Amino acid sequence: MLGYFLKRFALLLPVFLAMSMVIFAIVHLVPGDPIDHMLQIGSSVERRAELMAQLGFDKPLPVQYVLWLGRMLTGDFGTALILKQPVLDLILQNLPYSLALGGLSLAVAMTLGVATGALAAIFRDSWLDRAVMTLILLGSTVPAFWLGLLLILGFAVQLEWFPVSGARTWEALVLPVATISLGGIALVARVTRAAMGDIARQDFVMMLHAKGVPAWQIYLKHILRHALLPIVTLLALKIGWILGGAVTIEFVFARPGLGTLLINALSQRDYPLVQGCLLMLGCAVLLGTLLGDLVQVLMDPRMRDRIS
Amino acid sequence: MAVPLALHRSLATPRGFIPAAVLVLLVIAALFAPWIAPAPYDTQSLPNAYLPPSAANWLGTDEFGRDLFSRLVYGARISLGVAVSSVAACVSLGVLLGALAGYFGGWFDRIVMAGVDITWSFPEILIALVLIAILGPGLGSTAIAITIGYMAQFARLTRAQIIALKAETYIEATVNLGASHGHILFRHLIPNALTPVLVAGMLAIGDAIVLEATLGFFGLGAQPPLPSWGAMLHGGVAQIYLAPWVVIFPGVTIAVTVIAINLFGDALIDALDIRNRLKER
Amino acid sequence: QDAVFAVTAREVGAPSYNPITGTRLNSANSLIFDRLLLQDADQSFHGLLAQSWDSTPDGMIWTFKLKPGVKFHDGEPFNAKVIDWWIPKFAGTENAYMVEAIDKVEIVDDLTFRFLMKKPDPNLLFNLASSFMGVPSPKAYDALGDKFGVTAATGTGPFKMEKFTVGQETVLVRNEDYKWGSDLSQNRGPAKLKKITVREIADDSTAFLELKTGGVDFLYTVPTDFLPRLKQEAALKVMVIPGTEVVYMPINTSVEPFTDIKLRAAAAYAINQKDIWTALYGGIGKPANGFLISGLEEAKIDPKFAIAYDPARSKKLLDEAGWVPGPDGIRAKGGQKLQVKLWTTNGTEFKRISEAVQAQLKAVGILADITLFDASTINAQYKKKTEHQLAIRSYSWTNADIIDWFFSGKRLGYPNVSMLNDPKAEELNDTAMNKSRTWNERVKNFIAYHEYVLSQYAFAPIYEPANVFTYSAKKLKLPEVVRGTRVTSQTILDAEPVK
Amino acid sequence: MSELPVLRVENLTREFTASGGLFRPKRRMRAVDAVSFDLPRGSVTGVVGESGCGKSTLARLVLRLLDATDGRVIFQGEDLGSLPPAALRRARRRMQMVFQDPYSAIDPRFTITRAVLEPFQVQGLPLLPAEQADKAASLLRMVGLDPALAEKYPHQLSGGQKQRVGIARALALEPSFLVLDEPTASLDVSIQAQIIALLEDLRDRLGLTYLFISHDLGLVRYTCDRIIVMYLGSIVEILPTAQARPRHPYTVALMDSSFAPDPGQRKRVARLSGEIPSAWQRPPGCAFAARCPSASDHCRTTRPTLSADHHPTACHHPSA
Amino acid sequence: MALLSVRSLSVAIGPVAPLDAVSFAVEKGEVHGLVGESGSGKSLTAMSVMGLLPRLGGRITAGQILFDGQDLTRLPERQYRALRGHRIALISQNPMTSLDPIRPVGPQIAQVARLHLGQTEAAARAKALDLMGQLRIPEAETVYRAYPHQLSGGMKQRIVIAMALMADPDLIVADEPTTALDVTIQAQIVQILADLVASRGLALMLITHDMGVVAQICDRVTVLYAGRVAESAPVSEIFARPQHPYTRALIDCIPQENQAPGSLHGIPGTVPGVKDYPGGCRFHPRCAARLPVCATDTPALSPVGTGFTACWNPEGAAHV
Ligand SMILES: Nc1ncnc2c1ncn2[C@@H]1O[C@H](COP(=O)(O)OP(=O)(O)OP(=O)(O)O)[C@@H](O)[C@H]1O
Ligand SMILES: Nc1ncnc2c1ncn2[C@@H]1O[C@H](COP(=O)(O)OP(=O)(O)OP(=O)(O)O)[C@@H](O)[C@H]1O
Ligand SMILES: [Mg+2]
Ligand SMILES: [Mg+2]
Repeated sequence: MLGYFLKRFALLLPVFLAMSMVIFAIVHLVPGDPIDHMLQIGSSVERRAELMAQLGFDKPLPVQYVLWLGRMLTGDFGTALILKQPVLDLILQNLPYSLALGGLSLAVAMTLGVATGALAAIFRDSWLDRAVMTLILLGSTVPAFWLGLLLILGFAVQLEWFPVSGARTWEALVLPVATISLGGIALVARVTRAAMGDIARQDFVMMLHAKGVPAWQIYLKHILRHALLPIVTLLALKIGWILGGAVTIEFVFARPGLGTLLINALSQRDYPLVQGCLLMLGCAVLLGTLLGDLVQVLMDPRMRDRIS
Repeated sequence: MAVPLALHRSLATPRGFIPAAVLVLLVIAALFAPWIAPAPYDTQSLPNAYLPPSAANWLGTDEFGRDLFSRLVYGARISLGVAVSSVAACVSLGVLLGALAGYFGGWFDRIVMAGVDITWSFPEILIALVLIAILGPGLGSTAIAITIGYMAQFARLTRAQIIALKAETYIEATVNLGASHGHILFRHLIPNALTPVLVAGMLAIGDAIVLEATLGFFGLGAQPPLPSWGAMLHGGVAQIYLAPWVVIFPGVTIAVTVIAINLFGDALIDALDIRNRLKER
Repeated sequence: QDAVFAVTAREVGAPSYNPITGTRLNSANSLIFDRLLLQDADQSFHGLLAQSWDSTPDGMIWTFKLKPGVKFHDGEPFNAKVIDWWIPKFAGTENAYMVEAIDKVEIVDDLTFRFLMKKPDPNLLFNLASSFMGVPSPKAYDALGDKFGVTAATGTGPFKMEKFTVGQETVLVRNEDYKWGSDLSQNRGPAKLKKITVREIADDSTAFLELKTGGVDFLYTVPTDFLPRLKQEAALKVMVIPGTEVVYMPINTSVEPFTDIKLRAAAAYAINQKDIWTALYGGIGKPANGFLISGLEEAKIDPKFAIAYDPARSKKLLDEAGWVPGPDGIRAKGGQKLQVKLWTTNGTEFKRISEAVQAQLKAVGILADITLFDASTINAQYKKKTEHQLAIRSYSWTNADIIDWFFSGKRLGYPNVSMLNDPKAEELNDTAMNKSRTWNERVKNFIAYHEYVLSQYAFAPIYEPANVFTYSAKKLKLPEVVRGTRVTSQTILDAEPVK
Repeated sequence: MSELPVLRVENLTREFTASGGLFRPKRRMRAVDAVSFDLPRGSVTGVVGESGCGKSTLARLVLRLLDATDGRVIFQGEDLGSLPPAALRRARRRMQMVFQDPYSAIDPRFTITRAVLEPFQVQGLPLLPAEQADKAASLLRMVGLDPALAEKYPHQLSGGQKQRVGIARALALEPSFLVLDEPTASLDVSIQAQIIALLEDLRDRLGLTYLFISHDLGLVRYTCDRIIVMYLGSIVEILPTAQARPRHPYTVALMDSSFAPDPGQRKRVARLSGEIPSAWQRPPGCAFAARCPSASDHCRTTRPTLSADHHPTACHHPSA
Repeated sequence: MALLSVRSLSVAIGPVAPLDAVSFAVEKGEVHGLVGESGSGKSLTAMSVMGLLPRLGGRITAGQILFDGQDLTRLPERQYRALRGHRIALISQNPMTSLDPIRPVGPQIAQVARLHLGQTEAAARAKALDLMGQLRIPEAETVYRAYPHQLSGGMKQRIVIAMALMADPDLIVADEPTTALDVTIQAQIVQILADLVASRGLALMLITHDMGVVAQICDRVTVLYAGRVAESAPVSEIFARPQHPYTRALIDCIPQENQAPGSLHGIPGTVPGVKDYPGGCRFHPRCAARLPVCATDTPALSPVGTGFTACWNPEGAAHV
């Protein structure tokens, strides 16, 4: 088992290298450069060249890449050009906000999504199912930023129940989490409903009925357990969403977070910060795939045997 | 098989007919915008900014006093146009990549799928934002961003179909007749794989509209004075409190369109009975 | 006793509170650091850390007397030695040019020092009153190095920085020892507010909604299109003070068709400054007719050079230049459509003005395509490609030397977006920048330069915003008249919590 | 045997590998292990064995739908393994296969006409538009189908009809050799009998040579002249005639396991102990040793080879 | 009084009526074979008896299912559930898929005793292990903890059988319990079932399409065709003197030992789908002994000899 994970981990290395190259390249494909942002009205051409040299932008790209990767691997993400702080500090400063928003949304999406999806699957074709399906439809079609705006208008501006923006109190989490969760609930509920529907049609379920197991037990103890497998795998794979996918919502609610950090860094051409953020998200994505595998192996004995 | 038949069947129920009617209306609006819209989309009247809905301006006016209804009608042209064309590009590329990867397998497959998996696990919006930072804002960049953002799912879906179909006996039977790779790929595999991919593509148009709107909302999509629905939201959001209609109507239009696409797609999936084959999506 | 302030838009994301090296500082900076001088709205100077000052008639020696008993937040004394340490720190920084005319600092006594100048600098007092001239504590500054202004910021101001999270918020607590306020404030002693949290909210409308719903008590800048609405809100109080910004449309004189001065003029006269002022800005601020803010003496040009909306003249000029309107209203000449690129920065405000300008240009027959760039890309694009034709931009500066910055032939592309480069302009520039000996001479020379630039239609003036700020009258009470060029410590010292 | 065999298979072997990965060696298994036999012209040779013993793999190897790991297939004097792709594709006209699963043997998007005419298209023998309908009709009639079905789609046909279409397709190019891989396994008994009758009839009329694969010993004994019995990838016995008495204990067990449709002939099943071993972990000696009632220690260590007599058997202790 | 007596059972699934007036009776201690080709309604009959029809979206439209004197068609679901797995147990067609793939097999067996007999986990486990021993599952302790995919098909089918026996049922419904297995394994399972009936005195309703298996272990046989009973009779009668032409034809489709080449014909035509059932006797389009009345009127199931037949021309069977 451990060997398997070491191996999976080793297999991620080339992917990681490829990804790091893409990230490095992307940043250098972006037109415009950060020096312009650092120069003040009244500065000279020499000053510009001096800054370029100081930041190493005068070296050939491959050399810059190797130097950069070397530094990354030793944990040195460099210093943000514009914000003048260590990239790692900035990421760590913003990470808790992303984790809070992402983690909470994930928890809500998971619990409510599984619950509604399961209800819909159990009471297939009833009014309950139709209600859940409508929720799923709305959750997966209404643009999240627009929903966020409507929630602000209703709950923050009109009712004044929650703050309009920011991340100063826990109340500020409610609306963004609600916005993201609706999509998440829809996704999880859809997968749950479909998976449970599929599993319910399998022979072994009929066999459970034939054994006289009560229907509720079949649904909750047997079918749901099977359905959790694709759900959890899906969520693990989509871990990039949890950390980076909330950009729009962070923007709408003016919340700090990795997404906001990345967007600002992108628009300011803050190379080290963009690279740091992307690499961070990329690693999260890779770890997500690893986590997905882990979950599969933990939950599915067939997978467990295939690897040993 | 028999796609026209399935189309017919899905239109026979209200579940399929109503969304289809909505979509037809939207397409008509897009095609005949100049005849339908009461005003050009770019005629400003600064003194008439932010008028609430009235008989003269059915849906009110925006910050430059432009008629919101007219802009929504023209917006259909842009939003649907961008979504449809980028999804078309993305389906073609995805199908080609996925089919080749699935058919030939080996290293090519592994490399393609690694790329596909990585783009698949990043949020499309992030991919799009990074791409637009490279390409600069605009409709073209938006289309490219949508194409790249969603290509992974079609490559995956096609590949899965092709791999499943490859195991079908009729493929082996055709090989046994002495058929070439080209014959097998283009006469048998791709045509048979296409139905679910096309339906997924149709559903992806909904996603593409939302992504376009999101980019527009960030101010990165259609550039002024072009009225894509997302771009209209971008302009209006500052006024959400003063003039909520500027935000609400484009949003509702987007939502209704996407819902219609999803409902119709759903009806089609059922009529074609391909829900299982779409799972890979 | 606690209040939440908010800064928006361009003030968001200032990376540090280091006045010496910083290129962007937000409004909270003035609450932490005091400067030697403050400038009032009438352009007069008032001592803050300096008690009095004086210069020799040739402008080569300036003598300053400092206020006694001033201490930094860390307890260190503020005296002439600090100035001797402080001025050389600017060497090699982006802000060096502000003190570049100073040869050296001479300590006369503990509270008296002299600036010995390399050359006379009529701009010295103006520079010393700028926000980059806040004086940091030498001990803290040297101890923290790069981190000064990020992890801690120690000045002599009425508030101490407790916590700073870049892009999010700064928590300030009252400096209980403060007693050296300027004569621009009623209250010279410790501030009346105990704690101020300065939030950074990128989006104007969000900030406004925060103010309206009580998430924020004081807003440094308010988007003017909210003003009509704001005036109806009894709980909110709006204050307007003269601004320091000008929005204008540079016209690239080096690219067809604008190599033809008639077309430049036509484009310039097509802009309806009044409509933009009233419709987009709710009548706050002023329509602009020249390049400089109207408070400056150099702005007082001969009216015949002023550029104001004149569609008839615009159309006539276009006709004369041979561009005739086509069926769609767009002009053409020799089969070529009059279609030009209009560049601007990706921000709500610029986008809105650009759209309005686009429509106004279309009204005279010029088709303008808008391209939006990130703030960071656009300057590089101006410089690299120089293929832009029109642009919408703005600057914020309170000195006439800004004409040199944006129109000097030495800086083509960017900042000289207009690509204005002719011998006459260069000569006028040199005279204004280097050959002025006194303030009055400098004013005269700059007026001439300013008029010439206008006569070349190198740009079209659009709008001169005012500084508007708002606060919740339920939470705060501020003096009825705000002194100074913007809301800085002098106003906040007088701010009182409402019980 | 004076005449040259239609097909000669020599030492045919096919290995499959399971990816091992970084820290594990690749695992290998021989799905077909050193199989040799001849097929005389006009003969029907049966191949029986349990699921997974390599019957289909053998069929694919014989037709070179799979590449052999080792060994040769000589078809009408040509070594298929050494043919360049183009020549191999041409050679396919002469050897065809009927597949186990008629339900997926026709592209669902093709009409029956298109399906039975596809061989001509693929082989670059396009028919004139005028000939097409006739050709399709005659092919359908040959396999006993109503030509009225020509414009139907596969899903409109029953399993038996589909299998007939499959046979028509295989015969379109007038091959001389047909591999039948469990052609009736997924059909109802009443239909199975029809198809078997059709195949018998076609062989007689067209002089075809069959390699008939099945797991149903009863059926094989009815249809075939000669029976190859496979176990775990290798031939354990070749019964020279359908009625020959089995010598290998595995063949004996197979026969014991099929029940005659006659309540008078009930039998007590001599229970085979143990499980079919996995080809991934082939035991060293005789593969059948673990289940064999008469296995000795010798059997467990040494692999028996196929005897070279007229009734080849790979057993250390064959029954007389 | 028969243990299970199905009387004129008709079933509808949505718009189709796949079962029409099916009647037969299973005595205590008897193996009752239910034969017929694919789609004839065997599984639906089994599901009806198990009370699982609603799970398939079907419902009983007419008739009774008397089990031990009780009409199951009127039984509330709660009581039916208590019956299922307890007094009536099911062995399903495909052992590969009828076990929960992510649970060890042992607890899946034990679950039955815990549900119906209220046994503790330990007691249920002991009982399961005991049963596994009786079914000659080697290393029962290890198998108990194994997951389904780790076991061979034959082993899994034994696990399913153990599951069915766990609560000592009176009736076992076995739906093609050997179809998915290899011949040698199939023979073992058939033997096990036969031994169980003999030793425990329970009744077995054995669904199969294999006349060989029927001949081997059944006491009585009911032949279904297209959702109707064609014939129901003791096994010896069925084979010796089939009354229905279909029964006769079905037996003739299986090649017998020493059957002459070319003598196998099958039954002409195809098995109709539910939607295409013809009027009158449903077999008449394929029947060699049909009379004009066969096409118009449905023959009733009536006693002929020692069994029942639904045929207008029972003697015709003899002359086919
Ligand atoms: N492409 C492949 N890759 C790996 N293993 C394979 C492949 N094809 C077949 N096998 C393995 O080779 C063995 C023989 O398979 P084959 O299909 O030839 O058996 P068979 O005798 O035809 O069985 P059946 O009666 O079930 O059709 C099996 O264990 C199978 O799993
Ligand atoms: N869920 C269902 N919905 C619709 N029709 C069904 C359903 N299940 C079975 N049928 C139809 O009912 C008829 C009888 O089916 P059943 O499964 O009982 O046949 P069977 O005799 O068990 O066949 P097999 O030998 O293939 O298992 C078939 O024609 C089938 O198409
Ligand atoms: Mg096979
Ligand atoms: Mg069945």
